[in-house]
Amino acid sequence: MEDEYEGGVVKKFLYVNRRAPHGTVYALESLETVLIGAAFDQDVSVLFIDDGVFQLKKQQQPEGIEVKNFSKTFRALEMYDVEQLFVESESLAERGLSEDDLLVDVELVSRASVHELVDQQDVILSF
Amino acid sequence: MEDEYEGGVVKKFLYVNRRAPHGTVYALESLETVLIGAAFDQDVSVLFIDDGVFQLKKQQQPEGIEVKNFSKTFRALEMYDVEQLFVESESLAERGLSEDDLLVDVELVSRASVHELVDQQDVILSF
Amino acid sequence: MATLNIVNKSPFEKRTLEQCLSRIAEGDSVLLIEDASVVAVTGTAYAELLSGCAQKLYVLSPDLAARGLTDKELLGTMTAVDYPGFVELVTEHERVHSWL
Amino acid sequence: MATLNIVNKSPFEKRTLEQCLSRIAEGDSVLLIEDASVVAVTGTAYAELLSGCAQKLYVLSPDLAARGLTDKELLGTMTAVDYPGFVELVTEHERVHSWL
Amino acid sequence: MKIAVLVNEGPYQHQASDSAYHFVAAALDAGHEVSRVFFYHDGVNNGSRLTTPPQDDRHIQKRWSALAEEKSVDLVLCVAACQRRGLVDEGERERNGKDASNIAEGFRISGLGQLLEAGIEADRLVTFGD
Amino acid sequence: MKIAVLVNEGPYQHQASDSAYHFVAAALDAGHEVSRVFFYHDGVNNGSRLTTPPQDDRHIQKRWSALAEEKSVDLVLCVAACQRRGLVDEGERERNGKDASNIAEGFRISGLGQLLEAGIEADRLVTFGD
Repeated sequence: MEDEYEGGVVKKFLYVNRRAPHGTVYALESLETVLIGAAFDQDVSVLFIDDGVFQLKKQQQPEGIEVKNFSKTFRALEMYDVEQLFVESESLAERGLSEDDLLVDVELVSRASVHELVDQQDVILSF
Repeated sequence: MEDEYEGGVVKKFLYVNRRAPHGTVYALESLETVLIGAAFDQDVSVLFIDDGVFQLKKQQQPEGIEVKNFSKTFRALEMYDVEQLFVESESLAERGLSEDDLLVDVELVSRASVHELVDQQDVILSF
Repeated sequence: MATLNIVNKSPFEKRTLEQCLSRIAEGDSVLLIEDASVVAVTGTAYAELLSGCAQKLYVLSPDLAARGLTDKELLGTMTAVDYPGFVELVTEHERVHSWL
Repeated sequence: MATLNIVNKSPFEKRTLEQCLSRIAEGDSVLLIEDASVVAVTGTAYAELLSGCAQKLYVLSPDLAARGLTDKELLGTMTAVDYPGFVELVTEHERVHSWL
Repeated sequence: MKIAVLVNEGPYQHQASDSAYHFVAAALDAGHEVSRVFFYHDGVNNGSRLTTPPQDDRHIQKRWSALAEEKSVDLVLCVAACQRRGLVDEGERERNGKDASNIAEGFRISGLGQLLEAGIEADRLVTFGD
Repeated sequence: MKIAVLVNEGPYQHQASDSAYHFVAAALDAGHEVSRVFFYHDGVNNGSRLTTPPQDDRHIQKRWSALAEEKSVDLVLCVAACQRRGLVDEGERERNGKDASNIAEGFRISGLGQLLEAGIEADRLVTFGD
């Protein structure tokens, strides 16, 4: 298995998602990296800010543009032991969204506290 | 000569430049298209708005990032009968620039009048 | 002499939408596609700006649906079109200006 | 625990710079590279925002020079670095956050 | 009506290439002539026959090639952009001394003049990019 | 110090790939170890040997390949991104039944695990993109 890691080091990884899904490939690739990263037994958090919150929006129907509805995969993250999904409240509010609009349970964080999450990390992956 | 056009039709072409040079390839490619387009004997105007005004900034020194200083080519546009260079005043002012900062003589236009220029065109090429 | 202006980026990410609106003619139209579609609905920080526009506003509905938003939530000033409608808009206007 | 935040887009084009500044810690640093370098100088619409920052601000000077701007016009709160200086910033901070 | 299309981005990274395809397909369905699709900048990457997208994903290059074959749409890749990005047909392969080509069926490589000609001859030019 | 670099954009279109190169060169000059450069998304387009940029322009692929040869920098292209964009080595050519390969000297194709491993093993990860 090329995608496993036996080094024994555990680092804190933060995935930062700032873009709407489908307009660019980054949302899809971020999810892909999180899933593959699960085999590495690292301490993973995923943060959704700015247009990244649209990635978690319920009822995405991308059939009309002929792309995969990968948003359902967010529901599977729990099985991969990725349970730390953070969403910024202000980003939701600016877009007219609330927690009820999201596909999965998340932890809400305020804009002012985002840096506290970042300060704990070893590696930041931007998508 | 593949790059000549014998159809006899003359259309009004507007090139719209909205990005700073060097961060992306668009500024270079816009200039390239204008130069090649000169052989087609069309009625060409070039508009610089938003960060596009930086394309005309004097004293660009891109040697440190190992890219060509194509800004000098703007001075050659006159020889190609491309004399209608329009720059939006507000875009200059927001960036702390004035006409003296520019490599070539241009015609200043106001933001409110940009649409008058656009309204005259047949084809708009965005860079 | 009207122009069809196309904006494809979310105004939360890029300033393109405002940069477009500040320069176009009153009789022009604006079509929101791709990530720009996210502000076609009510309740966003751009609802007021878009509700006060003199121009005709359109959104590409397959792009809206892809992002989990529906035609039912559209701003009162916004008309949803599908790809055939997009083609019609192109033919009905004198020229197309893509704000990239 | 400080973070080096890198911004590479002009705030006239994308909102990244403000989105970064609204979320980072006081002890953090921000490095402007590529098209973001255009606001490192005096006289722009972003001079006030950047002059009032608690964070340490840096600009990559080869990117500044490429755009016809010079170190002499820098904002008082801005420090110019070359590529070796960029590398030093990376090593001196705990982590790097590229705001893409 | 005669419509020309300009595509500035490659496949999969940005939606631009998808949007352009769906627009072209709809224009053809409505009975319009799509006189040319010009691929510029990273847009030339649409024309590589070496892509193998996941089986459950759309095959962007094949979709374009099918339009060329079935609807005779002229798919033109900008030669200078191809040279910078490594899109090569047999002629370019020989001229530049390369050991392989990678251009797909239905695409051809030509100069920027083809974009200007398309702008002159078509009734509308629609651009898709980033 | 051990530094890993992530490149998300292809050559010439965006400055990201140039910035990454100059950063890596400066880090090596300063005596740091650049353990890996991982090319993701359109970044994989940096690894095509079929590019022929104008003679007075920088040759981005050759610059990277020289770093691999002279400084032993590990240049890794993401396999899934390569498949979507048509970057092919001999193994991928056979596996996917393609008739040509186009990967340049000094680059290798591997999985996303190589990015995560780089993040774990390096002291810093620096990302360049759009």
